[in-house]
Amino acid sequence: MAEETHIAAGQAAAPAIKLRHINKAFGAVQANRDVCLTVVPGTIHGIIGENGAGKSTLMSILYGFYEADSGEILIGGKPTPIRTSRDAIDAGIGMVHQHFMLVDTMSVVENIMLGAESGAILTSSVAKARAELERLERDYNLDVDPDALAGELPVGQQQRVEILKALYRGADILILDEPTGVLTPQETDQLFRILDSLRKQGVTVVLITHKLREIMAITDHVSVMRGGEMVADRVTAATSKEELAELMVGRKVLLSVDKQAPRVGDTVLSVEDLTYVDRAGVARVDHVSFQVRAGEVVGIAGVSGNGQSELLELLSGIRPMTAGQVDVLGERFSAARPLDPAAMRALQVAHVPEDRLRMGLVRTFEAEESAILGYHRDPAYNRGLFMNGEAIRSDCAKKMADFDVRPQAPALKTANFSGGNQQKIVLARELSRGPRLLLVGQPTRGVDIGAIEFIHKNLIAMRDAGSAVLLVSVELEEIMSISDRILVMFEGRIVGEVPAAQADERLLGLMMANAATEEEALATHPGLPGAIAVEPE
Amino acid sequence: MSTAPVKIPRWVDVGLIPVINIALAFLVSGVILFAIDVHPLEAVEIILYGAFGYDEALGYTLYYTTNFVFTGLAVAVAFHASLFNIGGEGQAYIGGLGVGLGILALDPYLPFIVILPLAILLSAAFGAAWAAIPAYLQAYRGSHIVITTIMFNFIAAALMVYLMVNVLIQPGSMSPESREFAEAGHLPFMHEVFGWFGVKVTPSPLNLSVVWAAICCLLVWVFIWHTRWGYEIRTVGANETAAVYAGIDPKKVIMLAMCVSGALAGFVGINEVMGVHHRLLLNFTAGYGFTGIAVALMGRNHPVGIVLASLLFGMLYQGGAELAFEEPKVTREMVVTIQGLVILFSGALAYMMKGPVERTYVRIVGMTQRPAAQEG
Amino acid sequence: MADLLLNLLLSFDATLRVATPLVFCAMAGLFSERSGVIDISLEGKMLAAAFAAASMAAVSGSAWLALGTGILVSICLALLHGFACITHRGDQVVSGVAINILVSGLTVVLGIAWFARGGQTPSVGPEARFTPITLPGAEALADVPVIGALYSELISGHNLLVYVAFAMVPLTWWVVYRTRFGLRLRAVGENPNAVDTAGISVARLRYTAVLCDGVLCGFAGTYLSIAQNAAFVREMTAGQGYIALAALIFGKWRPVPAMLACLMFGFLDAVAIRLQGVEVPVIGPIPVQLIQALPYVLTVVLLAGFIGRAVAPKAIGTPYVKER
Amino acid sequence: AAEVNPAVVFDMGGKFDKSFNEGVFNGVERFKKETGVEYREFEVTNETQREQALRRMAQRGANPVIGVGFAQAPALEKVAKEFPKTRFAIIDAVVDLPNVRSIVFKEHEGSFLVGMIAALKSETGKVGFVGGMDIPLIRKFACGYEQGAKYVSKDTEVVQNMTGTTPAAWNDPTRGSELAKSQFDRGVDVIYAAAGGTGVGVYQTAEDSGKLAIGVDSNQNYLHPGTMLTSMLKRVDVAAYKAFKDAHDDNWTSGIQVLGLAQDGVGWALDEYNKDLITNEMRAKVDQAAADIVAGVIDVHDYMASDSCSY
Ligand SMILES: Nc1ncnc2c1ncn2[C@@H]1O[C@H](COP(=O)(O)OP(=O)(O)OP(=O)(O)O)[C@@H](O)[C@H]1O
Ligand SMILES: Nc1ncnc2c1ncn2[C@@H]1O[C@H](COP(=O)(O)OP(=O)(O)OP(=O)(O)O)[C@@H](O)[C@H]1O
Ligand SMILES: [Mg+2]
Ligand SMILES: [Mg+2]
Repeated sequence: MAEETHIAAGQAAAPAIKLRHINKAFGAVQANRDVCLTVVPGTIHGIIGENGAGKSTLMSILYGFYEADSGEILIGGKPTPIRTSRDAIDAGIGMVHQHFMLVDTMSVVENIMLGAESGAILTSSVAKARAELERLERDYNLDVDPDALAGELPVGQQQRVEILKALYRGADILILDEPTGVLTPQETDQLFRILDSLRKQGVTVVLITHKLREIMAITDHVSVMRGGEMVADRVTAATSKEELAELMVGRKVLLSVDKQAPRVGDTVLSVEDLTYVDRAGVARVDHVSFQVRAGEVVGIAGVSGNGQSELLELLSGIRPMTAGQVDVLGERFSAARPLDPAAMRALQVAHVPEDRLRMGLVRTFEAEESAILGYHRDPAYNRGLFMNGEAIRSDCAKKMADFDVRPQAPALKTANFSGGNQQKIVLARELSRGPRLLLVGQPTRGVDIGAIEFIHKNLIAMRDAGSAVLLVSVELEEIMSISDRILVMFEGRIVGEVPAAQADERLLGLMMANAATEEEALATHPGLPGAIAVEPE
Repeated sequence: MSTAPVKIPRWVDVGLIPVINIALAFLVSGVILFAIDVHPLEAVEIILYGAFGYDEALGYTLYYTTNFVFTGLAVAVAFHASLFNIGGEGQAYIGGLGVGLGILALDPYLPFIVILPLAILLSAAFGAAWAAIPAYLQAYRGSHIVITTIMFNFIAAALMVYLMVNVLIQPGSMSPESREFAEAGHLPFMHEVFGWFGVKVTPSPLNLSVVWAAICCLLVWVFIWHTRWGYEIRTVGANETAAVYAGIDPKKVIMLAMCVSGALAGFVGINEVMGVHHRLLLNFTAGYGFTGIAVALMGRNHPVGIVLASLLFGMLYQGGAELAFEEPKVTREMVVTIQGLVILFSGALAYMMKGPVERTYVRIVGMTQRPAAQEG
Repeated sequence: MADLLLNLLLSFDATLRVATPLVFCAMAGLFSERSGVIDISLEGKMLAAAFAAASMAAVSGSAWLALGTGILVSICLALLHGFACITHRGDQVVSGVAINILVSGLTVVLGIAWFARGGQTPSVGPEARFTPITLPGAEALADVPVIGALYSELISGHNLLVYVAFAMVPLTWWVVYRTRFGLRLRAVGENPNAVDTAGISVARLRYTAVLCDGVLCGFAGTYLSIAQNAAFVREMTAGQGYIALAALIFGKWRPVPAMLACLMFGFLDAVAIRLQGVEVPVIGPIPVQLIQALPYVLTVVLLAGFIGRAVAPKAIGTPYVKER
Repeated sequence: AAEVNPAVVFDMGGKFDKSFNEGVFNGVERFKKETGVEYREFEVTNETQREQALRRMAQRGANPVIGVGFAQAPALEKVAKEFPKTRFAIIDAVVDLPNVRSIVFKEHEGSFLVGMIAALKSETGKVGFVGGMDIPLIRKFACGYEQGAKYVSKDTEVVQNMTGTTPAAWNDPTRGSELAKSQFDRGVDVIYAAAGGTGVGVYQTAEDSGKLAIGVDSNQNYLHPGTMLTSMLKRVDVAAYKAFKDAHDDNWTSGIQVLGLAQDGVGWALDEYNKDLITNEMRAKVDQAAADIVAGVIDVHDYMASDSCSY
């Protein structure tokens, strides 16, 4: 590991973290192979790598969640054996896991106190925790309502709670595993502002992400993993997205999508005054009207929580609409004649749900079973009363080959594929039958850039093949690069439409924040957006 | 999931470890037996011989096994929809009622060939109906299936006592039993069946329903893993949100799963009422419904596992009875105790020996690397 | 009319007696299940404790020693349950079933071996039992119209364990919602990963939970054999463990609602007992079986009618596994 | 004495059921003590084992074989046909075969007498009955008891309760105690329990609340001296003893034996434990009634005769 030394060179202070020759195998899978890593105190250190490269595993080892088979961990120069999370916490390490470690049914304060209570009886601890919370919120402008139930907070807020948890335990090393995967640009900006102030206060941050622009925007150093090994360390300033991408995937990657002008056909989906009022009586989707025509991609931008998710679920028939009407391929649906998922599939409407683990897959099923979810009644998979095992397997194998799912094992448990590959399974299922209308939510969430490139290509291919595509994503970059038209949602209403050609992040950002004037817009958007806005490729 | 460098052959998991567990159970039981100076090894021998040693013994063992297969399958099917059906006892009871009423009404007029399918249908229908109410309440009113099924066990018992004592009892009879069925209402015993083919077998309560149990195992296996309905049941069980996304109506699936479950439990009635007693009577379920829970879970909710677990319990019931018979010092409660220990070691503590055994196996094979962590 | 009122009052009185073991068990189950460990072995632990207490009372003649023994034995079984489900990730339901069966056999075997009365223990005198205690001023107030009657008939005149049982409810509430242990208990039942990553041992926490479970079941059993009765009779729990479990679910795993559910079961039972043999004007005598089924039918109706969906602790029933 | 190899098959309640199984157990134990002849025994745990156990006994050359309880009648009939050489005895039921001795009791007569005693002792004019399960046998007890109570005075009130609907009803002292309490609350001051182990709770509660209780089947007066008013004796012990003894002494007779007051098959217990509770005129009245019953002057209606307790 030549790079290792070249980073350490010049730094007087002992490295905050030093990992020496870490090995970790899960049965046959060598998740980490002889990994070395040096993190300079008070810096933000990025780690990138394909899905399944071993990033989460490495961090789990550092946090004592897994135990390394061999290797050594030094914290602040001292050899520190870390067997349990307790050891890690004592060593001043805090971690924000990819899938949050919060107790949904408990309040924010309770979540933060958990494991760090000051006494056997809570009342005192609560008081102390509140005080401490206020301080932290002041110092790092991390504000959350201490009495809200963790489960009812939006993801961005939940993540802050996780960070607060770490800080509350006096962590001076903070690990974040794919923190931005679930965040909106706005939330990302805020997160980065927080990380920035943490860095200023001397906290060391390790940041795992699939998004190179974030690496470029915020990190000081970056390490690249591939196939369980550490393949490169770079000083961020001295590298480029392209180089990193290549190091990561091991080949050249196109970071931008090239596509011809759409050949638009007739209207496939037409929505009129679609309204959904939730139990609390709030109109989550509020008199929404729009059309999607064959051969075009319509993107829906918006800060998450402004009704896009609900909109998709309404159109796919998962949620019952409250009012309005929807025409899909000549069929008319309304509150009186509600849509239902089965019927929509019959109409060749495909749906890639936002949350693959919650909705798109059954983690305990074999991949091939997950790969027919929703189409299990299809004659192709059935022989009279029985399901046709061979057909299902061969069909799944084909899909895996087409969408380059790794490992290519139809019989493997769904849970044992990395999130990125799980996502590919869902896409393969929904795309490969050439639907007339495709509803897509967050198609590239938590997916590595190699896969992103691939997925985008496929979406464009669908559109060119004459499907109508409705794309919901919080990734403005994604929206802008794939869509032909962009609708912006705010508080359940569609507040504007922009042809993709004229769209840019700032304009969309303003509309998403529903900012009336430039000034107000800037107020909601200061600081970093410029910095992380797409550099012209 | 993750594969170990040293592949642990299946026979270790499915063969060796269970045997070791049962051995442990008998070891502990042995201590108790020893305390009341019964020779442990002889006891084990009596149990094994008494359960499998000769055709009659085997007959009784399989007869019990039949009941456990039915109730075990019942619990398992519900479990695949993540429903905990504790109501097997009541469903079996009512299923038996269905058989009884049907035969009492029809046996003067119809031949066996007609009555048999009707009886099977009735037991299924009654059992399913008794499960359908809790299912409906769970699906549409959100009342917890565990409570309702417990309650329905009690209600079933009350209903049966009422009917037997006030309605179905033969006038002037001391015991609350219906009249004996006519020949047409008897399910042939296996010894009779063998008799037809000129094979001489000692009589035992084992009857044709054991065949039906075998068929049910096959049907359940196909139903759960090879039909779209089974697929839907498993989907709802594993991830309800995903089920909704897939256009599956969890409510309907709950009803389906519970009705199938209840029907299977109801078949106990075929074995007991039509197969053995040839009359309707009280308490013929004798706790088979409850034991079915342990059977299903020990059999990992898979027909093959359930058959094995049922055989184990069948052995304990029949062999245990023989032990109590042969050894005056061994009371029936002693037998119950031994049963408890076996369930404890081969069920609850099933994984206890897995680690050590696999490690030693690996050592024997001569590899030093630790095998994979087992699945939870 | 007046005697109807008295009858009702007396049913309430009976309700308390019948509900007491249910309350103990429901609280016991609450600790275990809130930590994510299903406990259908309430029945078995209660039965074992009943036997142990009765035996100890018979030989030592001390109610307190008996209580201690009952609790001790119940704890041992609780630890066995923990050993199977927590340490060895065994199936929690199977383990529960095993314990229930084991105990129903073993109590009789030992009973016969020790007392040679077919599994029954010698019945013990008042000195070795928890006998009713009249609260101060009960007599004095007895003839004050309403309150007096209520106080002397209903509140006063129960044995100590009844009062303990109902004191356990606020105590449980306080422990679960107001202490560090309670916080961690609620957390581990919902999301053990969160607890683990917070540097707390999931196993230790769950063991503590089943321990509390054991203690409370010990009380329940002791109450059965030497407070409510004066001897142990085989299978004397007669399914109350399961009823308590139902009450716990009915109360959505929360102390006070669970207690109310227990009281409801107790009350329906008491009423059913008093309704036996009464004649309804038109219909005439109601079949006794109908009355006996009444509590269960009513429970189902109530459950379907008024109680919303009960959501179990998320992690319940799943052993905590993490690759190392 | 003839070479005998006696055996007994107890029913589900088990030989310690505080009821007729236990009675039989006591009887055969007495036989063992007196003759020194060992006997085989088995306690059935489910419906199917009855036949299995009886047959197994016969196969092992046991003779005579006692089957306890009406529930064993069908099984015993079957097995007795298979083994015509083996002598069988069945208690509480009639199996009409040349090699079977059927022993049935006039429980209603014994219950009649204890019903009288209860009514005579009661100050409130209300007496209680707690049965195990609502089955004909128990109704037979209840019916006789009621007649006895009413015989003392037309307007004696008889409160009846049944414990449950599952076999657990025979072993539920807690419920027994609650039933007793509820009856005492209703003014009852003497309770007759025919409920096996459940009775334990009834008696205990009677003692705790200073009321009276009446035992059943075997003499249970000793359990709670001063509380146990008396016990309705059903001499299954004698019947079982005689069955073995007759075989042993070579004077076995098959056929139906109906044991009532006349044959001392049923009766009521008077011993040092309850003599203080039974006054002389009570005793006189009861003995008179007993005599009348034997003489046929009083006809005690048998529930089984009409499947109802209307007399
Ligand atoms: N618990 C586990 N059991 C078995 N194998 C595992 C486990 N966790 C990780 N692995 C293996 O280790 C490899 C690395 O996993 P890891 O989660 O570190 O990847 P990653 O870099 O986080 O991927 P992603 O970018 O999708 O998060 C995976 O490909 C997987 O095969
Ligand atoms: N129980 C398990 N058994 C085997 N492998 C597992 C298990 N759990 C996770 N893995 C492996 O761990 C790796 C990461 O799993 P995880 O679900 O964290 O992926 P992910 O981090 O969500 O991926 P992404 O970063 O694309 O979202 C996967 O490659 C998967 O194969
Ligand atoms: Mg990861
Ligand atoms: Mg990941």
